[in-house]
Amino acid sequence: MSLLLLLSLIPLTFALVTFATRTERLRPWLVLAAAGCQIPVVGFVLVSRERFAPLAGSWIGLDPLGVLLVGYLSVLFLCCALYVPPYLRLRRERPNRIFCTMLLVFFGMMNFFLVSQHVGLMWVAIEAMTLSTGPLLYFNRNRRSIEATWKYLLIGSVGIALALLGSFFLGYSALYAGLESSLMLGDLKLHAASLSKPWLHAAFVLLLIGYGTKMGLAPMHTWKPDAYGEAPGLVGALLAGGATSCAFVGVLRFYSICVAAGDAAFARELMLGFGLFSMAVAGVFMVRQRDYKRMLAYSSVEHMGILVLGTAIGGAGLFGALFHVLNNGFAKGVLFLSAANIHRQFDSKSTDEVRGALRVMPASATLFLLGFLAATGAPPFAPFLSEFTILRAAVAEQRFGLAAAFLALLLLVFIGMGATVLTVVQGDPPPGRERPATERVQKLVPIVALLALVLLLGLWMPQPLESALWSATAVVEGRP
Amino acid sequence: MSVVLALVAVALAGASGLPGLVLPRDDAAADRSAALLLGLAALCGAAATALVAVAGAEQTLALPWRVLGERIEVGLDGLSAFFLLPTLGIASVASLYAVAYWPARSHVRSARRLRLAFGLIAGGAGLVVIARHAFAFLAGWEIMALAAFFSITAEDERDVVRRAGFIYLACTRASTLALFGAFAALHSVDAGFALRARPALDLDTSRALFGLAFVGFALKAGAMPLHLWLPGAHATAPTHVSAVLSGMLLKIGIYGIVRFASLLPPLAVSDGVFVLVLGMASAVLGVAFALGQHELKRLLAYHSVENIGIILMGVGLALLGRTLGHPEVEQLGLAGALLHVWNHALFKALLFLGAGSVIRQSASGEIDRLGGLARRLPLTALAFGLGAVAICGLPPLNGFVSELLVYLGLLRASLLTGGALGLLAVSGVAALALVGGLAAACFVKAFGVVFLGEPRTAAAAGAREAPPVMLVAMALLALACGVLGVAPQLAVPCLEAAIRSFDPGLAPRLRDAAPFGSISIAAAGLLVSVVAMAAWARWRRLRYAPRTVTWDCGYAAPSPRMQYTSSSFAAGLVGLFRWALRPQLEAPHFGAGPFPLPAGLHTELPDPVLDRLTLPAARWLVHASTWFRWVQRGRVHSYVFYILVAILVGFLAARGGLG
Amino acid sequence: MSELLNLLLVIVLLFNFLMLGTSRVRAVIDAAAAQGTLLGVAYLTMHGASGVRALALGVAMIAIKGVLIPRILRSALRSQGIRREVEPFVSFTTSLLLGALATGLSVIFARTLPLAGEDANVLLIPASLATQLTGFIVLTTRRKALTQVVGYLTLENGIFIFGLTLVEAMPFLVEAGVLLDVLVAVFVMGIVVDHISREFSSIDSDELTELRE
Amino acid sequence: MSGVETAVHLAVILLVPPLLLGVIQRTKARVAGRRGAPLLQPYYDLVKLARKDVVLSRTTTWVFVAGPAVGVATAVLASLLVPFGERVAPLSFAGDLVLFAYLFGLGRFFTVAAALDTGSSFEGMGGAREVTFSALAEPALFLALLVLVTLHGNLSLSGVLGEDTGARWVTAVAPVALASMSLFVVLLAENSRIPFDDPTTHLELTMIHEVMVLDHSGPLLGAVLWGAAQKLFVQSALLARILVPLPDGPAPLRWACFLAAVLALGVVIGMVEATMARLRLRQVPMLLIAASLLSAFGIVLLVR
Repeated sequence: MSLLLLLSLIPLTFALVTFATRTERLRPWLVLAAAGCQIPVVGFVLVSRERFAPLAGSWIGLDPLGVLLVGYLSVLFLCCALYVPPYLRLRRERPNRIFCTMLLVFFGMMNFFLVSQHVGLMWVAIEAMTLSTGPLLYFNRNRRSIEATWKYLLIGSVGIALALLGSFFLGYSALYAGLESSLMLGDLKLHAASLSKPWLHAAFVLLLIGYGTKMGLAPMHTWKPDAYGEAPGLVGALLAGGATSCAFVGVLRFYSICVAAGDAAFARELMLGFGLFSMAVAGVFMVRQRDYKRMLAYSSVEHMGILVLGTAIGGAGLFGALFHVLNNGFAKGVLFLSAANIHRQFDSKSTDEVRGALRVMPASATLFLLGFLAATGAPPFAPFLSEFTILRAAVAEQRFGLAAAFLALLLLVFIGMGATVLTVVQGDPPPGRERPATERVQKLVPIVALLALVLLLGLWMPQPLESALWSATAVVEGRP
Repeated sequence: MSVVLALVAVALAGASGLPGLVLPRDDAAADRSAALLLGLAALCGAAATALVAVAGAEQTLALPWRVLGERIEVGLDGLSAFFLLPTLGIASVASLYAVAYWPARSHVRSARRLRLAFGLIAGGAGLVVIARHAFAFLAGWEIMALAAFFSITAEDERDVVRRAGFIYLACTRASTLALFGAFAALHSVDAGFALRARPALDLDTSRALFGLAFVGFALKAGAMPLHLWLPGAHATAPTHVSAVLSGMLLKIGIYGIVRFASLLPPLAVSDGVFVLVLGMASAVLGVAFALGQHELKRLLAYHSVENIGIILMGVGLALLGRTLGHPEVEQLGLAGALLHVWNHALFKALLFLGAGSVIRQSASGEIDRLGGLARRLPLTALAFGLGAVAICGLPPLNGFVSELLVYLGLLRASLLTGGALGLLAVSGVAALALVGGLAAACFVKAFGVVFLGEPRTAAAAGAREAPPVMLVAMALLALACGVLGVAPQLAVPCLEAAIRSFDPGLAPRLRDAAPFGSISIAAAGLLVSVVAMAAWARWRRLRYAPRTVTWDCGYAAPSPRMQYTSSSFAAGLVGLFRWALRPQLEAPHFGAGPFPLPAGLHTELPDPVLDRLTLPAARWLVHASTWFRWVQRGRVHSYVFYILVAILVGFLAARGGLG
Repeated sequence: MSELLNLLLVIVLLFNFLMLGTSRVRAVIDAAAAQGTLLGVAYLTMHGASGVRALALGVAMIAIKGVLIPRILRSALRSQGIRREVEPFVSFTTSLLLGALATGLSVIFARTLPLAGEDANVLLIPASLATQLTGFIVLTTRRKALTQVVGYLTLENGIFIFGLTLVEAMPFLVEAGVLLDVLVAVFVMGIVVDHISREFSSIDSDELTELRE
Repeated sequence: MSGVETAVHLAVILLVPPLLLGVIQRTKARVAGRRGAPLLQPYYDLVKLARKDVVLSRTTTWVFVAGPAVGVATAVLASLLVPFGERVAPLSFAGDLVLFAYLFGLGRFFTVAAALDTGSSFEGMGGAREVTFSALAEPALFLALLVLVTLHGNLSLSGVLGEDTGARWVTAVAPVALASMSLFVVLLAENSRIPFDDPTTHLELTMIHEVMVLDHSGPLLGAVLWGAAQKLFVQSALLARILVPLPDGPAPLRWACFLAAVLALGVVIGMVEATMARLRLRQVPMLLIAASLLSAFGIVLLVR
């Protein structure tokens, strides 16, 4: 069991070491080293996952959701860590102590969140995650980034505060029902049927809004474009692929309590509403979006909408949503990192000044384009499979209106996003920027790796992953 | 065996751009290797098709490939084989053409990308055709569609190209999403993604399924109200890509419609009627819009809309015949549609390649800036002329045969059904006749203004014949047009195999149903008279006949600019269809006073669906969406307020539980 | 016992009004600090007798919410040299009225809630709701970034009041973690506010609208 | 169908058409009170033209020569689909009516292309008019033939022009009459007769067919005239076979009857030409559409 804590202790230890290190050039490699050290541990934990299944009365444990996410997160972080040294080499003018340290703290806290089996502990972890990303967002130290950081912190904290209230409500629902008051996930699910319904409902609303704020569901998404727009691409990738996914796991855990309580219908309707609204908002704001990094943020909003939508549909839809967590994360990684390359080259985020990227930096621009296609669900990339699975679940449930709305919104998003992406990559570069850039292999390798993952998952799904997805689905929906 | 061959062919086609990735950017060997690989692919495809036509039965092959626990299968039956052949054939001929038309040396920027995408169009389309599972189908579909996008936007530094490319991209995504819906619905029926017949499906479900799929496929095929991407994409793509788009990509949409219909039990009568009427509208309006075009490639593009309409008329007949139990109508309609798929692929590709050689050699695709090219590009002119005759459905070339089959289907339907359906079939005949007349008008205009008379610009006057490779590519297509026109019997085994896989209950006997022998006789008669005519001209030594000026009615200083232009030529017919086409006319203003000012006439024919409907609607939507932007105007206060509102709404939604 | 608790909670509510009614930022911070202290005291009155653990936690609460956090905020205030909240989006009078309305609604709404045992008799739930709403009012109507931090703190305080009902459910570590998180949150926000004042030469958060659509 | 009759058929289509022209011209002259040219005048013209030399425009290509030649070839080939004096045409199959129409389309394609080949704006204008009107004439022709197809339930020209034509006149007089009227209008339009076109006009701006062949000279012009006469003859033959059922007698009787009917139709055309004025160009489409509507009405009567 204590081995599970190692998952967050390794990064935290490395964080300490990084903080203590004096050489600027060494720190990025420490981040990479931490990611590398994490892999064997994660591998071991995943192989012997039965040993780490949450026990009654234990605060930490690895439920199937955790199994899925811990593995995914370590891969994502490894890819992002690969990007750290070449990125920071270009940013020598900035001290990187805080950045590298906080990166590792952030990673450690995500892992801690995933293994927590206590509602309060989860809250502590996610709040710590939020706080550790503040300095990451502020890496560029200018007016815009301070503004983004401020908004991120304030809105995130308000949301998290609401999640705390929701957690308390959850506890109160047990208390009110006269049960022994406990905030252990296992206990709550065990006694779910006897929880007080009104408090449970209220708790779920608050938890969904609280964790939804971290996910970036509309209308709590307002921090997202600012934060993703101003953060280094690497941080954007980790936020969009890591933090939001963890928050989604939180939502799923509370949803599974509702399911266990036999009272999932209202939760589903609620998620359905938030899901569709998020997709619609994302679509509306993506149309004529000039800032391609903000566009990525709205794309993230859209995908969060898809996640809760899939959950709301249930069954295969939930399976698709869980699969989509992985696909979205990897595809977002491709997008954010390649966008970072483009941003660095053109020194602008606006399509007014960034055009013809294919001419200037063919590799990064191609990856950006492919990432766009992957993220919008073009077969044979994996997001297609997950979105399609969600769609067919909706159709199988006879929710034709929902399916139609889903498809229409996907089209809207595709058109909106496509216009911006194509403006960036196609055409002639603006005057003065025609000279082809030298693209460093180190900055392309992680992106290619992520893209390869997205493609691979679309063409062939490993058996262990499939069974992990199904068992996670079964656990959330309370089926054996 | 045949399915393995097909798979090899598809793989070869898809990989045809790969050698170019390792060769230097400006190496001509890359182009040649792509053409070679695609040629090999076409040969493999032809062999596979021949095997299927002889052996008949469907062959399937389970690939060692599982997606989400589903085993992916490919297969080759008559229908697949029928579409596989033109898919690879047209692509290989076009890639041969591209060796000279789009050489790596002079297109360093785009050649590599274009070559790769071009091969992927063919590979993706081939995968669609042989796929027996939804995932493989959709994967092939999207690879094809996206590769086509990258091919269309090869010259992405031009604004018009980017614009057309984006419209195409939006449309193709819409069609893909519709297919998502269709396949999801298919799955909900019996939890299977395999593309196999579902004979027990009830009518309502079948119709819904067919409707969804039809929207997706018709969007790709470019049937009339859904053709909005087609003219722009065809006009701005590199010409060998236009040839493939028109010759093959659109046909994959038709394949989808036919394949989907074959999986479902017979649909309602109204579905067949709908497809038939849509085909009629598409055919008539397509050719009417083609008449008013000034640009050669755009004109050809609208003719694709027309020909897709003719194909859809055949498909509609086949659906009607199957529902009503008239096997003769069914097989005639389907055979007409399918044969027209081949024929249109051949002559439209031929026309595009001809247009490409005109554009390459005279630097313009504006019809009214050309002229007199028959003396400068005699072989291109001959090829284009043959293509023009073929597309008008005139004997002795191939277009006539397939149109005749559709005519026969319509006539049989009118005799067999009577009543409203009979009248519909009759109006189908009239529509087809009108289309024939208009198409002839349009192509005599295009051919005449571009190739005949005097050159209207210096560039046209200085044009020279296209390089031999391009001529060989055109000659191959022209030859195929001629062979299919004179000996349509050659296609019968393939057609019958395809019809059998469409409706296993039907034993097609095309040789009885259609007068192929008489067509051959008539075509041979025409050919004999052509030869006799040439012999006579030689005997009369017409080549050395005394030459003089064209009769000028006494006006002594005629100039090439005084020739009848394409706009003037079409003005009468465009005027007749004014109610539908709504041309924008800038009438000449001569000014008041005794001496007229310099004046010009300018006509424009905006597309009704794209320019009058879709784009304004899109603009309105963009405007509306920018209105929502005030929501996100930077005030963190309001952002917190939104969260508060979300809580309230959430509680209200959950009130049932709270109260 | 519950009378004492009720008294404390009433004072908490009064501080809410103070926070809404004053224009002096310092006073707002002080009110939040006093609230935090009162919460610690309330915690002790409810559970202080139950053991060393609870005692320690109560003391920590007073230390963090009543001393440490206000100190951070005050130092931020000093470094910025501002004193007053000027021209909030909603005037002070109106905020007061809104606060009164929120408090009233909270009391009424709490009546309708299904509450366990003694919780129905004490002001715990209405006070919690009212304090949270006060936090929201501050968050959405005040211009200064620092005031908004206080708003967040108030929201947090309101939630803490609710948490008082559930002490048994919260393990010590978790409770401590929550406290620590709040402390760090305010600390980080204080730093950010500091940077804002440097970058923007004022901490009016409505100047922070460069990032927008 | 015997070999002899096919030979006769070929002989008729090659030799008789100019006579039809002569008949029409003679009729016109007589109605106008003139004596008119000899009946055989068209033959004299053709012989004279065949003996002349060809002069070509410098602009032209092989297309220019192909125009008249294809015109003759298609007309002859089309005639093989129509039963003249025989019971079944030399070439007959289901759907041959489509070939019939499309052969004329092919001829027209090359005639117009030859006109454009000269680069003359007048000839371009003539070509434009030709294709405009024929695009409308095509549906009218098809609809008229469809009336017969529906009536007989047969898809070949020989089938619908068989012996029972007379009987059909009795059973379905209205549809057949409508179709015949429609066909007559098409015949006049396709062959550039008054009221659509005036073959004798001398002003380029008002011509349709004639203006397209301004540059053809010598044998080429002869071929144009010959082909045009053949086209007129074939279409007249079609109409004649509908209007005048063939007697059930020996072959010579049938052929004589047929030729008499066609020449009589020539007289009718001549009368129309003599008595009517030319339509204004913009009224032409109206008349053609009206012809289509007549046939469509006939079909509606039949199908109901």
